[in-house]
Amino acid sequence: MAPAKTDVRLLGEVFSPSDEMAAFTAAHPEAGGIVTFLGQVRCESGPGAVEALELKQYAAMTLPGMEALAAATRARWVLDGLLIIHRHGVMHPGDPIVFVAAAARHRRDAFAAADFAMDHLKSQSWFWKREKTATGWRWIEPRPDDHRDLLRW
Amino acid sequence: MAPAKTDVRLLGEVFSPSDEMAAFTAAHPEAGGIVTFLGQVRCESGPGAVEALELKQYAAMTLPGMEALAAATRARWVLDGLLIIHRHGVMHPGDPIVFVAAAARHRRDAFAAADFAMDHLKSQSWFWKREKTATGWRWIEPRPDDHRDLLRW
Amino acid sequence: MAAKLVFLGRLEDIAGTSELAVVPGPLEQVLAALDPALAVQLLGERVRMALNGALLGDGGGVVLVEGDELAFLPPVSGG
Amino acid sequence: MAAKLVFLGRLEDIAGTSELAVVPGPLEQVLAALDPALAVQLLGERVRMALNGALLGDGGGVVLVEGDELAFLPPVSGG
Repeated sequence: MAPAKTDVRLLGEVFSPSDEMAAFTAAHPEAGGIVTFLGQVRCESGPGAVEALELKQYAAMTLPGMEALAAATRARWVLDGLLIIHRHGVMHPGDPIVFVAAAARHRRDAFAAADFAMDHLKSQSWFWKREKTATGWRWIEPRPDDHRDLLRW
Repeated sequence: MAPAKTDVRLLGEVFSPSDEMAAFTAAHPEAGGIVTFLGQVRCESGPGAVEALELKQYAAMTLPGMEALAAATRARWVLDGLLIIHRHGVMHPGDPIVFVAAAARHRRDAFAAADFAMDHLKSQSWFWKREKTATGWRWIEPRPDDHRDLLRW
Repeated sequence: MAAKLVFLGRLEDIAGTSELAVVPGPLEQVLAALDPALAVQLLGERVRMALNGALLGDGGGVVLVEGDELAFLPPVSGG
Repeated sequence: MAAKLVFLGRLEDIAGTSELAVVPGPLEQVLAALDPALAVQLLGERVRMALNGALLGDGGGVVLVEGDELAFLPPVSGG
Protein backbone atom coordinates (compact mmCIF):
# COMPACT_ATOMS: atom_id res chain seq x y z
CA MET A 1 0.00 0.00 0.00
CA ALA A 2 1.32 3.42 -0.91
CA PRO A 3 1.58 5.86 2.00
CA ALA A 4 -1.60 7.76 2.67
CA LYS A 5 -1.83 10.86 0.54
CA THR A 6 -2.26 13.93 2.68
CA ASP A 7 -3.29 17.30 1.31
CA VAL A 8 -3.61 20.25 3.70
CA ARG A 9 -4.43 23.72 2.43
CA LEU A 10 -5.11 27.10 4.02
CA LEU A 11 -6.85 29.22 1.39
CA GLY A 12 -7.54 32.93 1.17
CA GLU A 13 -10.01 32.58 -1.68
CA VAL A 14 -13.34 30.82 -2.17
CA PHE A 15 -13.12 27.20 -3.36
CA SER A 16 -15.52 24.55 -4.66
CA PRO A 17 -16.07 21.63 -2.26
CA SER A 18 -17.73 19.52 -4.95
CA ASP A 19 -14.79 20.03 -7.33
CA GLU A 20 -12.46 19.08 -4.50
CA MET A 21 -14.55 16.01 -3.79
CA ALA A 22 -14.44 14.96 -7.44
CA ALA A 23 -10.65 15.32 -7.54
CA PHE A 24 -10.19 13.53 -4.21
CA THR A 25 -12.41 10.65 -5.29
CA ALA A 26 -10.58 10.33 -8.61
CA ALA A 27 -7.29 10.18 -6.69
CA HIS A 28 -8.47 7.30 -4.48
CA PRO A 29 -9.89 4.52 -6.65
CA GLU A 30 -8.61 1.98 -4.12
CA ALA A 31 -10.78 3.34 -1.29
CA GLY A 32 -14.10 1.70 -0.59
CA GLY A 33 -15.46 4.62 1.38
CA ILE A 34 -15.03 8.38 1.36
CA VAL A 35 -16.47 10.62 4.06
CA THR A 36 -16.55 14.36 3.62
CA PHE A 37 -17.50 17.22 5.89
CA LEU A 38 -18.32 20.66 4.57
CA GLY A 39 -18.77 23.58 6.91
CA GLN A 40 -20.22 26.68 5.30
CA VAL A 41 -21.34 30.14 6.34
CA ARG A 42 -25.01 29.74 7.14
CA CYS A 43 -27.52 31.81 5.24
CA GLU A 44 -29.65 33.36 7.96
CA SER A 45 -32.39 35.92 8.01
CA GLY A 46 -33.66 38.33 10.62
CA PRO A 47 -32.05 41.16 12.55
CA GLY A 48 -29.27 39.04 14.07
CA ALA A 49 -28.26 37.47 10.77
CA VAL A 50 -24.57 37.15 10.04
CA GLU A 51 -23.69 39.16 6.94
CA ALA A 52 -20.02 38.27 6.86
CA LEU A 53 -17.50 36.28 8.83
CA GLU A 54 -13.77 36.76 9.05
CA LEU A 55 -11.23 34.20 10.12
CA LYS A 56 -7.80 35.51 10.98
CA GLN A 57 -4.89 33.12 10.83
CA TYR A 58 -1.33 33.38 12.10
CA ALA A 59 1.12 32.28 9.46
CA ALA A 60 3.66 30.94 11.92
CA MET A 61 1.17 28.55 13.53
CA THR A 62 -2.10 27.99 11.69
CA LEU A 63 -1.03 25.91 8.70
CA PRO A 64 1.66 24.06 10.71
CA GLY A 65 -1.03 23.20 13.25
CA MET A 66 -3.34 21.89 10.52
CA GLU A 67 -0.51 19.76 9.17
CA ALA A 68 0.17 18.33 12.62
CA LEU A 69 -3.53 17.51 12.98
CA ALA A 70 -3.51 15.74 9.62
CA ALA A 71 -0.51 13.67 10.69
CA ALA A 72 -2.21 12.77 13.98
CA THR A 73 -5.36 11.75 12.11
CA ARG A 74 -3.38 9.59 9.69
CA ALA A 75 -1.56 7.94 12.57
CA ARG A 76 -4.77 7.07 14.36
CA TRP A 77 -6.79 5.47 11.55
CA VAL A 78 -6.00 3.41 8.50
CA LEU A 79 -6.59 5.83 5.65
CA ASP A 80 -5.95 5.82 1.95
CA GLY A 81 -6.01 9.60 1.85
CA LEU A 82 -6.88 12.72 3.80
CA LEU A 83 -7.74 16.21 2.60
CA ILE A 84 -8.13 19.25 4.85
CA ILE A 85 -8.95 22.65 3.36
CA HIS A 86 -9.66 25.68 5.54
CA ARG A 87 -10.46 29.22 4.54
CA HIS A 88 -9.16 32.35 6.13
CA GLY A 89 -10.14 35.94 5.38
CA VAL A 90 -13.61 37.37 4.87
CA MET A 91 -16.45 35.00 3.91
CA HIS A 92 -20.11 35.53 3.12
CA PRO A 93 -23.24 33.41 3.58
CA GLY A 94 -23.02 30.28 1.45
CA ASP A 95 -19.23 30.33 1.26
CA PRO A 96 -17.41 27.16 2.29
CA ILE A 97 -15.27 27.53 5.42
CA VAL A 98 -13.81 24.08 5.87
CA PHE A 99 -13.79 20.86 3.88
CA VAL A 100 -12.42 17.56 5.14
CA ALA A 101 -12.35 14.34 3.14
CA ALA A 102 -11.14 10.96 4.38
CA ALA A 103 -10.76 7.91 2.17
CA ALA A 104 -10.42 4.47 3.66
CA ARG A 105 -10.87 0.83 2.90
CA HIS A 106 -13.26 0.58 5.84
CA ARG A 107 -16.18 2.92 6.32
CA ARG A 108 -15.72 3.24 10.07
CA ASP A 109 -12.17 4.58 9.69
CA ALA A 110 -13.29 7.21 7.20
CA PHE A 111 -16.14 8.43 9.44
CA ALA A 112 -14.02 8.54 12.58
CA ALA A 113 -11.10 10.29 10.90
CA ALA A 114 -13.29 13.05 9.44
CA ASP A 115 -15.13 13.49 12.73
CA PHE A 116 -11.89 13.61 14.74
CA ALA A 117 -10.27 16.07 12.34
CA MET A 118 -13.31 18.36 12.50
CA ASP A 119 -13.54 18.35 16.30
CA HIS A 120 -9.91 19.37 16.53
CA LEU A 121 -10.06 21.88 13.69
CA LYS A 122 -13.00 23.61 15.33
CA SER A 123 -11.58 23.76 18.82
CA GLN A 124 -7.82 23.71 18.57
CA SER A 125 -6.85 25.35 15.31
CA TRP A 126 -5.31 28.78 15.37
CA PHE A 127 -8.16 30.82 13.94
CA TRP A 128 -9.79 33.90 15.40
CA LYS A 129 -13.28 34.61 14.19
CA ARG A 130 -15.36 37.73 14.00
CA GLU A 131 -18.84 38.11 12.61
CA LYS A 132 -20.57 41.04 11.04
CA THR A 133 -24.26 41.61 11.74
CA ALA A 134 -26.43 44.69 11.34
CA THR A 135 -24.78 46.08 14.48
CA GLY A 136 -21.24 45.69 13.20
CA TRP A 137 -18.29 43.36 13.69
CA ARG A 138 -17.97 41.27 16.84
CA TRP A 139 -15.25 38.83 17.96
CA ILE A 140 -16.51 35.31 18.71
CA GLU A 141 -15.51 33.56 21.91
CA PRO A 142 -15.01 29.80 22.07
CA ARG A 143 -18.11 27.70 22.67
CA PRO A 144 -18.27 25.21 25.58
CA ASP A 145 -19.30 22.60 22.99
CA ASP A 146 -15.87 22.80 21.41
CA HIS A 147 -14.24 21.62 24.59
CA ARG A 148 -16.82 18.86 25.07
CA ASP A 149 -16.20 17.67 21.52
CA LEU A 150 -12.54 17.11 22.29
CA LEU A 151 -13.31 14.97 25.31
CA ARG A 152 -14.87 12.41 22.97
CA TRP A 153 -11.46 11.25 21.72
CA MET B 1 -38.02 25.96 9.85
CA ALA B 2 -39.23 24.17 6.74
CA PRO B 3 -39.54 20.39 7.06
CA ALA B 4 -36.37 18.50 6.29
CA LYS B 5 -36.03 17.81 2.60
CA THR B 6 -35.64 14.11 1.95
CA ASP B 7 -34.49 12.67 -1.35
CA VAL B 8 -34.22 8.89 -1.74
CA ARG B 9 -33.29 7.31 -5.06
CA LEU B 10 -32.63 3.80 -6.31
CA LEU B 11 -30.73 4.12 -9.59
CA GLY B 12 -29.97 1.65 -12.33
CA GLU B 13 -27.37 3.87 -14.00
CA VAL B 14 -24.07 5.41 -12.95
CA PHE B 15 -24.29 8.80 -11.26
CA SER B 16 -21.89 11.56 -10.20
CA PRO B 17 -21.50 11.92 -6.42
CA SER B 18 -19.77 15.28 -6.75
CA ASP B 19 -22.60 16.65 -8.91
CA GLU B 20 -25.06 15.36 -6.32
CA MET B 21 -23.05 17.00 -3.58
CA ALA B 22 -23.03 20.32 -5.42
CA ALA B 23 -26.81 20.20 -5.88
CA PHE B 24 -27.44 19.13 -2.29
CA THR B 25 -25.22 21.89 -0.93
CA ALA B 26 -26.93 24.49 -3.11
CA ALA B 27 -30.29 23.29 -1.79
CA HIS B 28 -29.23 23.74 1.85
CA PRO B 29 -27.78 27.22 2.33
CA GLU B 30 -29.21 27.25 5.86
CA ALA B 31 -27.14 24.26 6.99
CA GLY B 32 -23.88 24.88 8.79
CA GLY B 33 -22.57 21.38 8.16
CA ILE B 34 -22.93 18.75 5.47
CA VAL B 35 -21.55 15.24 5.84
CA THR B 36 -21.39 12.89 2.89
CA PHE B 37 -20.48 9.26 2.51
CA LEU B 38 -19.55 7.73 -0.81
CA GLY B 39 -19.15 4.00 -1.21
CA GLN B 40 -17.58 2.92 -4.47
CA VAL B 41 -16.46 -0.27 -6.14
CA ARG B 42 -12.82 -0.60 -5.14
CA CYS B 43 -10.21 -0.77 -7.85
CA GLU B 44 -8.16 -3.82 -6.93
CA SER B 45 -5.39 -5.72 -8.61
CA GLY B 46 -4.16 -9.29 -8.42
CA PRO B 47 -5.81 -12.63 -9.10
CA GLY B 48 -8.68 -12.15 -6.63
CA ALA B 49 -9.59 -8.67 -7.91
CA VAL B 50 -13.26 -7.88 -8.35
CA GLU B 51 -13.96 -7.11 -12.00
CA ALA B 52 -17.65 -6.37 -11.58
CA LEU B 53 -20.27 -6.29 -8.89
CA GLU B 54 -24.00 -6.74 -9.22
CA LEU B 55 -26.62 -5.63 -6.75
CA LYS B 56 -30.06 -7.12 -7.20
CA GLN B 57 -32.98 -5.27 -5.75
CA TYR B 58 -36.58 -6.29 -5.17
CA ALA B 59 -38.95 -3.61 -6.38
CA ALA B 60 -41.62 -4.36 -3.78
CA MET B 61 -39.25 -3.85 -0.87
CA THR B 62 -35.90 -2.21 -1.63
CA LEU B 63 -36.90 1.38 -2.32
CA PRO B 64 -39.69 1.32 0.30
CA GLY B 65 -37.12 0.08 2.82
CA MET B 66 -34.72 2.91 1.91
CA GLU B 67 -37.53 5.42 2.35
CA ALA B 68 -38.37 4.00 5.77
CA LEU B 69 -34.71 4.26 6.75
CA ALA B 70 -34.63 7.89 5.63
CA ALA B 71 -37.71 8.63 7.74
CA ALA B 72 -36.15 6.92 10.77
CA THR B 73 -32.95 8.91 10.30
CA ARG B 74 -34.86 12.17 10.04
CA ALA B 75 -36.82 11.33 13.17
CA ARG B 76 -33.70 10.65 15.17
CA TRP B 77 -31.60 13.73 14.40
CA VAL B 78 -32.32 17.36 13.67
CA LEU B 79 -31.56 17.65 9.97
CA ASP B 80 -32.05 20.29 7.33
CA GLY B 81 -31.93 17.69 4.60
CA LEU B 82 -31.09 14.09 3.80
CA LEU B 83 -30.12 12.46 0.51
CA ILE B 84 -29.76 8.72 -0.03
CA ILE B 85 -28.83 7.35 -3.46
CA HIS B 86 -28.17 3.65 -4.04
CA ARG B 87 -27.24 1.84 -7.21
CA HIS B 88 -28.58 -1.49 -8.36
CA GLY B 89 -27.49 -3.51 -11.36
CA VAL B 90 -23.98 -4.21 -12.60
CA MET B 91 -21.16 -1.91 -11.51
CA HIS B 92 -17.46 -1.78 -12.28
CA PRO B 93 -14.38 -0.66 -10.33
CA GLY B 94 -14.56 3.06 -9.63
CA ASP B 95 -18.35 3.23 -9.96
CA PRO B 96 -20.25 4.78 -7.06
CA ILE B 97 -22.51 2.33 -5.19
CA VAL B 98 -24.06 4.48 -2.50
CA PHE B 99 -24.06 8.16 -1.63
CA VAL B 100 -25.52 9.62 1.55
CA ALA B 101 -25.57 13.32 2.40
CA ALA B 102 -26.89 14.85 5.63
CA ALA B 103 -27.23 18.58 6.19
CA ALA B 104 -27.69 19.96 9.68
CA ARG B 105 -27.26 23.06 11.73
CA HIS B 106 -24.99 21.13 14.08
CA ARG B 107 -22.05 19.09 12.86
CA ARG B 108 -22.66 16.23 15.28
CA ASP B 109 -26.16 15.59 13.93
CA ALA B 110 -24.92 15.46 10.35
CA PHE B 111 -22.14 12.99 11.19
CA ALA B 112 -24.38 10.73 13.24
CA ALA B 113 -27.19 10.72 10.70
CA ALA B 114 -24.92 9.76 7.80
CA ASP B 115 -23.19 7.10 9.89
CA PHE B 116 -26.51 5.64 11.09
CA ALA B 117 -27.98 5.61 7.60
CA MET B 118 -24.92 3.84 6.21
CA ASP B 119 -24.83 1.16 8.91
CA HIS B 120 -28.45 0.34 8.20
CA LEU B 121 -28.16 0.57 4.43
CA LYS B 122 -25.25 -1.87 4.48
CA SER B 123 -26.80 -4.41 6.78
CA GLN B 124 -30.55 -4.13 6.48
CA SER B 125 -31.36 -2.97 2.98
CA TRP B 126 -32.83 -5.42 0.53
CA PHE B 127 -29.89 -5.88 -1.79
CA TRP B 128 -28.28 -9.11 -2.88
CA LYS B 129 -24.72 -8.84 -4.09
CA ARG B 130 -22.58 -10.94 -6.34
CA GLU B 131 -19.04 -10.28 -7.46
CA LYS B 132 -17.20 -11.28 -10.57
CA THR B 133 -13.55 -12.25 -10.31
CA ALA B 134 -11.30 -14.18 -12.68
CA THR B 135 -13.06 -17.34 -11.52
CA GLY B 136 -16.56 -16.11 -12.29
CA TRP B 137 -19.56 -14.74 -10.42
CA ARG B 138 -20.04 -15.50 -6.72
CA TRP B 139 -22.84 -14.51 -4.33
CA ILE B 140 -21.69 -12.58 -1.25
CA GLU B 141 -22.83 -13.58 2.21
CA PRO B 142 -23.41 -11.01 4.95
CA ARG B 143 -20.36 -10.02 6.99
CA PRO B 144 -20.37 -10.33 10.80
CA ASP B 145 -19.28 -6.66 10.86
CA ASP B 146 -22.63 -5.63 9.46
CA HIS B 147 -24.40 -7.01 12.49
CA ARG B 148 -21.90 -5.44 14.87
CA ASP B 149 -22.39 -2.08 13.18
CA LEU B 150 -26.10 -2.18 13.96
CA LEU B 151 -25.48 -2.82 17.64
CA ARG B 152 -23.88 0.63 17.87
CA TRP B 153 -27.23 2.38 17.67
CA MET C 1 -54.63 -15.29 -13.42
CA ALA C 2 -51.94 -16.88 -11.35
CA ALA C 3 -49.88 -16.15 -8.28
CA LYS C 4 -46.19 -15.37 -8.58
CA LEU C 5 -43.09 -16.59 -6.79
CA VAL C 6 -40.03 -14.30 -6.78
CA PHE C 7 -36.54 -15.63 -6.16
CA LEU C 8 -33.87 -13.23 -4.94
CA GLY C 9 -30.10 -13.53 -4.77
CA ARG C 10 -28.64 -17.01 -5.13
CA LEU C 11 -32.15 -18.47 -5.15
CA GLU C 12 -32.59 -17.02 -8.63
CA ASP C 13 -29.61 -19.05 -9.82
CA ILE C 14 -30.98 -22.21 -8.20
CA ALA C 15 -34.44 -21.67 -9.65
CA GLY C 16 -33.03 -20.75 -13.03
CA THR C 17 -35.45 -17.81 -13.15
CA SER C 18 -36.26 -14.71 -11.14
CA GLU C 19 -40.02 -15.24 -11.22
CA LEU C 20 -42.36 -18.16 -11.60
CA ALA C 21 -46.10 -18.15 -12.18
CA VAL C 22 -47.82 -20.78 -10.03
CA VAL C 23 -51.33 -22.05 -9.44
CA PRO C 24 -52.75 -20.30 -6.35
CA GLY C 25 -53.37 -22.32 -3.22
CA PRO C 26 -51.82 -23.24 0.12
CA LEU C 27 -48.04 -22.70 0.25
CA GLU C 28 -47.33 -26.38 0.95
CA GLN C 29 -49.19 -27.31 -2.21
CA VAL C 30 -47.38 -24.66 -4.28
CA LEU C 31 -44.00 -25.85 -3.06
CA ALA C 32 -44.86 -29.51 -3.63
CA ALA C 33 -45.28 -28.76 -7.32
CA LEU C 34 -41.73 -27.40 -7.61
CA ASP C 35 -38.45 -29.21 -8.19
CA PRO C 36 -37.77 -30.72 -4.73
CA ALA C 37 -34.16 -29.46 -4.80
CA LEU C 38 -35.46 -25.91 -5.18
CA ALA C 39 -38.19 -26.36 -2.56
CA VAL C 40 -35.58 -27.44 0.00
CA GLN C 41 -33.59 -24.30 -0.63
CA LEU C 42 -36.67 -22.07 -0.40
CA LEU C 43 -37.45 -23.51 3.02
CA GLY C 44 -33.90 -22.96 4.33
CA GLU C 45 -33.96 -21.43 7.80
CA ARG C 46 -32.11 -18.27 6.69
CA VAL C 47 -34.57 -17.62 3.86
CA ARG C 48 -37.32 -15.17 4.73
CA MET C 49 -40.58 -14.66 2.87
CA ALA C 50 -42.49 -11.55 1.91
CA LEU C 51 -46.06 -11.58 0.69
CA ASN C 52 -46.83 -8.63 -1.57
CA GLY C 53 -43.90 -6.73 -0.15
CA ALA C 54 -44.59 -7.43 3.54
CA LEU C 55 -42.30 -9.72 5.52
CA LEU C 56 -43.92 -12.87 6.94
CA GLY C 57 -43.09 -14.15 10.42
CA ASP C 58 -43.16 -17.67 9.04
CA GLY C 59 -44.86 -19.44 6.16
CA GLY C 60 -47.36 -21.32 8.30
CA GLY C 61 -50.89 -21.00 7.00
CA VAL C 62 -50.05 -18.94 3.91
CA VAL C 63 -52.55 -19.44 1.10
CA LEU C 64 -51.74 -17.72 -2.17
CA VAL C 65 -54.63 -16.16 -4.05
CA GLU C 66 -54.67 -14.83 -7.58
CA GLY C 67 -52.36 -11.86 -8.03
CA ASP C 68 -50.33 -12.59 -4.91
CA GLU C 69 -46.56 -12.18 -5.09
CA LEU C 70 -44.53 -14.30 -2.69
CA ALA C 71 -40.83 -13.48 -2.52
CA PHE C 72 -38.07 -15.68 -1.10
CA LEU C 73 -35.31 -13.57 0.44
CA PRO C 74 -31.90 -14.99 1.32
CA PRO C 75 -29.80 -12.97 3.80
CA VAL C 76 -28.95 -9.57 2.36
CA SER C 77 -25.32 -8.99 1.63
CA GLY C 78 -25.02 -5.24 2.07
CA GLY C 79 -24.72 -2.46 -0.45
CA MET D 1 16.92 45.24 13.41
CA ALA D 2 14.08 44.95 15.91
CA ALA D 3 11.90 42.29 17.47
CA LYS D 4 8.24 42.04 16.54
CA LEU D 5 5.04 41.68 18.54
CA VAL D 6 2.04 40.11 16.80
CA PHE D 7 -1.52 40.67 18.03
CA LEU D 8 -4.20 38.15 17.08
CA GLY D 9 -7.98 38.31 17.25
CA ARG D 10 -9.46 41.05 19.40
CA LEU D 11 -5.97 42.03 20.57
CA GLU D 12 -5.37 43.46 17.11
CA ASP D 13 -8.33 45.79 17.59
CA ILE D 14 -7.10 46.84 21.01
CA ALA D 15 -3.57 47.44 19.77
CA GLY D 16 -4.82 49.18 16.64
CA THR D 17 -2.34 47.18 14.59
CA SER D 18 -1.55 43.54 13.86
CA GLU D 19 2.19 43.91 14.33
CA LEU D 20 4.50 46.20 16.23
CA ALA D 21 8.26 46.54 15.97
CA VAL D 22 9.85 46.84 19.41
CA VAL D 23 13.30 47.26 20.87
CA PRO D 24 14.62 43.80 21.87
CA GLY D 25 15.07 43.02 25.54
CA PRO D 26 13.35 41.35 28.49
CA LEU D 27 9.61 40.93 28.02
CA GLU D 28 8.81 43.05 31.09
CA GLN D 29 10.79 45.91 29.61
CA VAL D 30 9.11 45.53 26.19
CA LEU D 31 5.64 45.57 27.77
CA ALA D 32 6.48 48.52 29.99
CA ALA D 33 7.06 50.60 26.87
CA LEU D 34 3.54 49.91 25.55
CA ASP D 35 0.26 51.66 26.29
CA PRO D 36 -0.59 50.32 29.77
CA ALA D 37 -4.19 49.51 28.66
CA LEU D 38 -2.78 47.26 25.94
CA ALA D 39 -0.18 45.68 28.21
CA VAL D 40 -2.90 44.70 30.70
CA GLN D 41 -4.83 42.93 27.94
CA LEU D 42 -1.73 41.15 26.66
CA LEU D 43 -1.11 39.74 30.13
CA GLY D 44 -4.69 38.47 30.52
CA GLU D 45 -4.78 34.94 31.88
CA ARG D 46 -6.51 33.55 28.77
CA VAL D 47 -3.92 35.02 26.42
CA ARG D 48 -1.17 32.64 25.42
CA MET D 49 2.16 33.55 23.88
CA ALA D 50 4.17 31.98 21.09
CA LEU D 51 7.80 32.81 20.39
CA ASN D 52 8.72 32.29 16.74
CA GLY D 53 5.74 29.98 16.26
CA ALA D 54 6.28 27.86 19.39
CA LEU D 55 3.87 28.13 22.33
CA LEU D 56 5.37 29.31 25.60
CA GLY D 57 4.38 27.79 28.93
CA ASP D 58 4.45 31.25 30.46
CA GLY D 59 6.23 34.50 29.74
CA GLY D 60 8.63 34.29 32.66
CA GLY D 61 12.20 34.91 31.68
CA VAL D 62 11.52 35.66 28.02
CA VAL D 63 14.11 37.94 26.50
CA LEU D 64 13.49 39.05 22.95
CA VAL D 65 16.48 39.22 20.66
CA GLU D 66 16.69 40.77 17.23
CA GLY D 67 14.47 39.03 14.70
CA ASP D 68 12.26 37.37 17.33
CA GLU D 69 8.52 37.31 16.76
CA LEU D 70 6.36 37.14 19.87
CA ALA D 71 2.65 36.49 19.25
CA PHE D 72 -0.18 37.11 21.69
CA LEU D 73 -2.97 34.56 21.18
CA PRO D 74 -6.45 35.01 22.66
CA PRO D 75 -8.61 31.86 22.89
CA VAL D 76 -9.32 30.48 19.44
CA SER D 77 -12.93 30.65 18.36
CA GLY D 78 -13.21 27.72 16.01
CA GLY D 79 -13.31 27.49 12.26
